[in-house]
Amino acid sequence: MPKSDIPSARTVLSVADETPTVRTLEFEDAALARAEPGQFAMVWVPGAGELPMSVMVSDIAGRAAFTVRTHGPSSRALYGVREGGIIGVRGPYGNSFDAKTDSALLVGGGTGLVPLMRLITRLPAGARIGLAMGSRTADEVLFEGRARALAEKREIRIEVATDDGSRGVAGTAVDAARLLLDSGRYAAAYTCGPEPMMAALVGEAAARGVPAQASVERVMKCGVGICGSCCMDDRLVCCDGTVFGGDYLASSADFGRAWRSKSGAAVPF
Amino acid sequence: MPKSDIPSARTVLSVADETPTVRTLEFEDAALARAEPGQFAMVWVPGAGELPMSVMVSDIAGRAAFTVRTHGPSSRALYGVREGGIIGVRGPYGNSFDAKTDSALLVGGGTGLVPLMRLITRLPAGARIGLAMGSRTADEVLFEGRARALAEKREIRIEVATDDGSRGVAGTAVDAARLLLDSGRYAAAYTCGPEPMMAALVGEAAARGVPAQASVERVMKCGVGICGSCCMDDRLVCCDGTVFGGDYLASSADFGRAWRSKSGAAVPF
Amino acid sequence: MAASLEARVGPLALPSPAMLASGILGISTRVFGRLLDAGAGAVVTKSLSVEAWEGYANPTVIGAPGGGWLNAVGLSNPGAAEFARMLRAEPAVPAIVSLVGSEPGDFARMVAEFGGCNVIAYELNLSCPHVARVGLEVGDDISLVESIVRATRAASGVPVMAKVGLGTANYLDTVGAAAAGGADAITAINTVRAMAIDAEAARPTLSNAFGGLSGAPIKPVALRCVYEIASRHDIPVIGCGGVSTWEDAVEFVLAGACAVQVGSALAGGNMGVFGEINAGILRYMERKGHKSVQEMVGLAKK
Amino acid sequence: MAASLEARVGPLALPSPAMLASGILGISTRVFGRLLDAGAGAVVTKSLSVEAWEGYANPTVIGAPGGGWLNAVGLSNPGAAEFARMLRAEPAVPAIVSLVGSEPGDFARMVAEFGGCNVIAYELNLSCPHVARVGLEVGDDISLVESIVRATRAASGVPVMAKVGLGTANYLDTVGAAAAGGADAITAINTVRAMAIDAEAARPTLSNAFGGLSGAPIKPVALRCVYEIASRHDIPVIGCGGVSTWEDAVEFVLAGACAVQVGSALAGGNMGVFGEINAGILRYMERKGHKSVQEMVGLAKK
Ligand SMILES: Cc1cc2nc3c(=O)[nH]c(=O)nc-3n(C[C@H](O)[C@H](O)[C@H](O)COP(=O)(O)OP(=O)(O)OC[C@H]3O[C@@H](n4cnc5c(N)ncnc54)[C@H](O)[C@@H]3O)c2cc1C
Ligand SMILES: Cc1cc2nc3c(=O)[nH]c(=O)nc-3n(C[C@H](O)[C@H](O)[C@H](O)COP(=O)(O)OP(=O)(O)OC[C@H]3O[C@@H](n4cnc5c(N)ncnc54)[C@H](O)[C@@H]3O)c2cc1C
Ligand SMILES: Cc1cc2nc3c(=O)[nH]c(=O)nc-3n(C[C@H](O)[C@H](O)[C@H](O)COP(=O)(O)O)c2cc1C
Ligand SMILES: Cc1cc2nc3c(=O)[nH]c(=O)nc-3n(C[C@H](O)[C@H](O)[C@H](O)COP(=O)(O)O)c2cc1C
Ligand code: FES
Ligand code: FES
Repeated sequence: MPKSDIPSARTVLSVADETPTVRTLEFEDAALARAEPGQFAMVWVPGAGELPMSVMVSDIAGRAAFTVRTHGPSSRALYGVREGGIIGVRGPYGNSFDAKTDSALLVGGGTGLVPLMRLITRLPAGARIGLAMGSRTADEVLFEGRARALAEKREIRIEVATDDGSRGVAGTAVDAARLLLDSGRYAAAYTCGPEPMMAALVGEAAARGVPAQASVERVMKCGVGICGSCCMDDRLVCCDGTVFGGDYLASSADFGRAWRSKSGAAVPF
Repeated sequence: MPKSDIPSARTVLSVADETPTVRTLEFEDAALARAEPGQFAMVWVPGAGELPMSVMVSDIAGRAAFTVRTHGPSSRALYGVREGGIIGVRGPYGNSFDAKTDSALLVGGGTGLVPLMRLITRLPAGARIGLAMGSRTADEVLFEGRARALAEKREIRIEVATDDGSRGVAGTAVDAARLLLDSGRYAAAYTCGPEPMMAALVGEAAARGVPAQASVERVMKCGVGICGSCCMDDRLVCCDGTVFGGDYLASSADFGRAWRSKSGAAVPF
Repeated sequence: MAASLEARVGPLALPSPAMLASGILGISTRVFGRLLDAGAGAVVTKSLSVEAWEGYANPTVIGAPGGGWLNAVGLSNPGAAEFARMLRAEPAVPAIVSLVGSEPGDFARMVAEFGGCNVIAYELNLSCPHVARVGLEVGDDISLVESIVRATRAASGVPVMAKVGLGTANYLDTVGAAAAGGADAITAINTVRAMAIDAEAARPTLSNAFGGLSGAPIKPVALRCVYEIASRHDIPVIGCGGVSTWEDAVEFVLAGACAVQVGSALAGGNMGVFGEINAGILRYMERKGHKSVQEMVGLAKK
Repeated sequence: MAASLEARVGPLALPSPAMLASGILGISTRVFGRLLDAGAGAVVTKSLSVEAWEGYANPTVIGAPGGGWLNAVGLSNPGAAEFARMLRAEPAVPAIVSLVGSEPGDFARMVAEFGGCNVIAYELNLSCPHVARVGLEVGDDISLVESIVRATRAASGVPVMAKVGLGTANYLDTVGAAAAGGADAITAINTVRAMAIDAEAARPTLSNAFGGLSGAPIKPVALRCVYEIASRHDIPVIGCGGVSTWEDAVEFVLAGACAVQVGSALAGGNMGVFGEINAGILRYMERKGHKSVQEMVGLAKK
C-alpha cells in the first residue's frame, strides 16, 4: 500500500461559503492537486468519521479542496471545520472522465458539480462547453461563476434548473440538460449527481446518440478495492469507477436501481 | 530494509579452481556486479550457514563471484557448491577503498586478495600498481595472472611471499610489500588479509609516510549494523567499514589486538 | 504428465490453490464470478452473522505505515438469510460461506439458511480481532470452539474449515479444539490485532481504535503459524496472510499449507493477482519437477 | 518555559524518551558511548545470561519480505560476568542491563555480578520468541514471571523493567504478574515470532527456522499493546517495535508510553535516528504547546 493510503493530516487554509449549506475547504496536497476529474479522496474528520469526497479544484497551485454540503453527522462535521482545522486525507482514488472531445455537455446536480469543475480544466483548449446544473432552490445554485471562470476563453453555455422552480427550469439538471442536448451541439455528455438523475440523463443522451459518462456514488469504506462496499453489478465503484461509460450503465442491473447499504444489503433508489 | 537484505537465490554458473583449496564461483547479480572494492555480501549455503564474503570480480558483465577457501563447515559447503547449485546472497554491504591515487601498493594475504582484485579495476587509468601477495605455499599463490590481466595497460609489479619460502620471499605479504614500499614509488597502500599482517603493514606504511587503508574482517551476523557482532572499538565493521584508514587504525585499541567471538567476548589475535 | 494446479483441501478439490480470503470483496456474488474467472480457486464470502450488521463507522480501512492495511470494518454484513437469497440467485457461483457467531446455535441456524445455495464449504471465523463476543473472543474460548465446530459439522453436508488467529489464548489449542470438533481444515491466520494513532489529531485513526493488520507485514507471522500447525496437527491447513505473489503462495505450501487465501493483495483492483499466482506456481512446479500441489505441501519441514 | 525532552520512566529520569532497544548493537560498551552521544536517552544492553552463549548459526538476521527484519540471533552474549567486566571499565556510560534466564535464581545471581558498574536499571527479557526455556517461554508462565520480577527487584538497587511480547499466554496477564512482582515499568513489545522460507531452497532461511519479526511491520501491533497495557494497568510503559521516526515516537507516547526504544531503525548505521527523533519530538511539542513529554503520555486515550 502506498503512503497515500494512510490518512495524512492537512490543515484547512481557507473556508468559503458557496451556498447557505455548501462550503469549500482548501488545503495543500500535491497529489490531490493533480487529481483527475472523477477521482475522489477519503476525508477523515477526526472524531466524526471519514467520507468519500470528490476533489475540488483550487485556483492556487499545489492546493486542492473539498466542497461539502452539510447534511448528516460526518458531512456536518466536515462543513464545520474552520481555517486552521485539521482533516486527514487519503487518495486520490478511482478512474476519471475521458475529457477528449471538442464539445462537452456537463450535467451536474448539487455537489455532483464538483468533479465537473475539474473536468472543465481538463477539456481541450478549443472545446465548446454546455453546463446544466440542478439544485433545490435559487439560493443553492452552485459554481455558476466558478464554471465561467474555469472555462476561460472557451464558449460556455449554462442552463440552471431548480427543484422548486425558483430559478431556471423547474426540475432536475436533466430538464436543463435537455435544452442543451436538443441543440445538437454537444458530442459527449458527462454527469455527476443523484443516481436517478444520472440514469435519466444517460437515457436521454443515448436516445440522441450522444455517448455519456457518469461518475457514480456508493458507500465507500476502503476506497481501494478490498472491502466490497461500493460494488455495482460486478464492478467496484472505487477502482473500476467512479466513472463508467453509458453503454455499460445502460446494461447495468444496479445503476439507477439499487445501491448497497453499509451492511451490504441491496437497497432500491 | 531494502529488498537486497533478503537472501536472493542465485544459480552458480561456473566454478573455477584457483589453487588446491580455493575456488571461484560465478553467478549473475546486477547489484553485486557493481559492488565497490571492500564491499561484501552475506552468502547463504542452504543448510550450511551464511558467511560474509568479499565480492570478487567477474569478466562477464552483470556477473559477480566469490572466491572461497575451504576450511570450516560453511566455507567447505560453499566451496562444494557445483555449477547449477543454488546459493542465497544479500548485499552488497559496507564501505569501500578510496581508489583515488596515481600509484597504489596492494598488499593481500590469501583470500584477502579478493577485494584488491576489484580495487585494481577501480584504480585510475594511468595508475602505477604494486602488488604484494602472501600465501602459505607456492601452490597456493592466488590471482597472479588475474591481477596482470585486470591491470590491463597499467604498470604492475608483483612480489610474492610464501610462509614456507617455496616461492618468492619467505614470510608474509608484508615482507613482500617492504620491497615495494622501499622503492618509494607508491603513494598509497591498500591491504586485506589476516589482521596481524594488516597491522604490521599499516605500521610499515606509516613509518614511511604512506597513507594506508585496510579492509577488516569480523564475525558478521547481520551485516547491516544492528546485531553488533562486528564491533571494533566504537565502530561497526559491517557499515563503518570494512575499510578503515591507517590513522584511525593506528589509534585503535582493538585493531590487530582483539576481535569478538560469536558470543561477543573479546578474543586476542 | 504436466504439472497440475489442482489443490485438495481435505475432501475438497479446487482448480487452483489460491482462493479469495473472507471479507475481501465478499458481499457481491457478481464480483465472485469475476474473481473465479480471474483464476481464484474458490471464493470465501464475507463473514455472515444471524442478523444484518452495519459494522463500524469510517475510518474502517486505512493503509498501515509499515505496509499492508489496518481494518476495523466490524463484520458488516447483510445477515446470513439475506446473503443466502443473493447466493441462491447465482447457482453457477460456488462459494465457501464464512460464518461468525457467539454460540453453536448461531452457526447451526445459519447453515440451515443456505438450502438451495451452491455452498462448497463453510469457514468459521473464530479470529476476527476487533468485534466483541465473536471472532477471536470465541477462538480464545477453547471449549466453545469445539462445540461450535461440532454443531456446524453436524448441520452441514459440506466440509467445515475453522479460521484461527492470534488472540489471548494459544492458537494451537484453538486448532486442537477445532480438530477435535471435526473440522476438515484450518485457515490460518486472520488479521493481527493492531492500531494506528494520528499524531496531529492525537487520537486513534480507526473509529473503533483497534483493528486488524493484514498484508505483507504479517506474512512472516502467518507462515510461522502454518508451519507450526502443520508440524503439530494432522489436519489440512490453508495459509492466509500477506500472500501477494506466487513465491508467497509457494512458501506457504512448502510450510505445510494445502492452499492459500489472498486478501489485501487485491487492493487497487488487482484481480489479476490470481492469474499471476497461478502462472507462477505452475512455472515453479515445472522448474522443480513437481507434478501436483499436494506433493509440495510441507517440503520445507523435511 | 521551553519544551523539555526529559522523559520519566517511573523513578528514572532520562534526557530523551528514545532509547536503544536490547540486542541492537548491544555488546560493545564503546558503541554505547557513541549512541548516547548521538542522542539516545539510554542504552539497553544485549540480553545477558548466566553463561556465555554462542547463539544460533547464520543466517541469524535477514530482511523480511514485507519490510523490517527477521532475526534468530539466539541470545548470543558473553555472559553476565564477562559483560560486567566490560561495563566496569566504562563508568561514564550509564546502561540499562537486560537479563535473560529461566528461574528467579538466575536473575538474582546475575544482578550480583554488576557491583561497581554504572547500571541505571535492569530490563528482564521475558519475551524473546526463539530460544527455548527463556524469554517468551518464561513470559508465558505467569507465576514464574511474578517470582522472577520479585527476586530481581529484591536483589537490585535500581528500577526493574519487564519486557513482554506476544506468546501463547495473554501478555496482559504477564504484565499483571510483573506488576504484582514489583516491576517499575513494562517494555512492550519484543519481536513477533515469525519465519521465512526460501522457495528455491525449499527450506526455512533462518538456521533456527523460527525467529522474531521487528521493524515497521510490527509497529501497529506494538502500538496496540502499549495502548492496551496503559488502559488496563497503572504502570509506566516503554513502547518498542518499529519506532523509526519522531512521529512513531509521538504516537507511542500518545498511546500511553512514557518512553520508546529504537531497534531495527538503526540498520544501515543510522545512529543519526536518535537526533532526528529528538528534534522531531521537540518541534511537535512546540507546535502543540506541550512542555513535557510526561504531559503527552496517553493523550490518544482521552
Ligand atoms: C465518490 C464520491 C464523491 C463524493 N463527493 C462529494 C462531494 O464532493 N461533496 C459532498 O458534499 N458529498 C460528496 N459525496 C457524498 C458524501 O460522501 C456523503 O455521502 C454525504 O456527504 C452524506 O454524508 P453525511 O455525513 O451527511 O451522512 P448521511 O448520509 O447522513 O449518512 C450517515 C453516515 O454514513 C456515512 N456515510 C455517508 N455516506 C457515505 C459514503 N458514501 N460512504 C461511506 N460512508 C458514508 C457517514 O459516516 C455518515 O455520517 C461523495 C460520495 C462519493 C461516493
Ligand atoms: C568482510 C569479510 C569478507 C570475507 N571475504 C572472504 C572471501 O572473499 N573469501 C573467503 O574464503 N573468506 C572470506 N571471509 C572469511 C569468511 O567469512 C569465513 O570467516 C571463513 O570462510 C571461515 O569460515 P568457515 O566456514 O571455514 O568457518 P570457521 O572459521 O571454521 O568457523 C566456524 C563457523 O563460524 C561461522 N563463521 C566463520 N566466520 C564467520 C564470520 N566472519 N562471520 C560470521 N560467521 C562466521 C560459520 O558458520 C563457520 O562455519 C571474509 C570475511 C569477512 C568478514
Ligand atoms: C477489509 C477486510 C475485511 C475482512 N473481513 C473478514 C471477515 O469478514 N472474516 C474473516 O474471517 N476475515 C476477514 N478479514 C481477514 C482476511 O480474510 C485475511 O485473513 C487477512 O486479511 C489476512 O490476509 P491478507 O494479508 O491476504 O489480507 C478481513 C480483512 C480485511 C483487510
Ligand atoms: C538482531 C536483534 C537482536 C535482538 N536481541 C534482543 C535481546 O537480546 N533481548 C531483547 O529483549 N530483545 C532483543 N531484540 C528485540 C528488540 O529489542 C526489539 O524489542 C524489537 O526488535 C522490536 O523493536 P524494533 O522494531 O525497533 O526493532 C532483538 C532484535 C533484533 C532485531
Ligand atoms: S470502497 Fe471498498 S471496495 Fe470499493
Ligand atoms: S554484522 Fe551486525 S552490526 Fe555489523
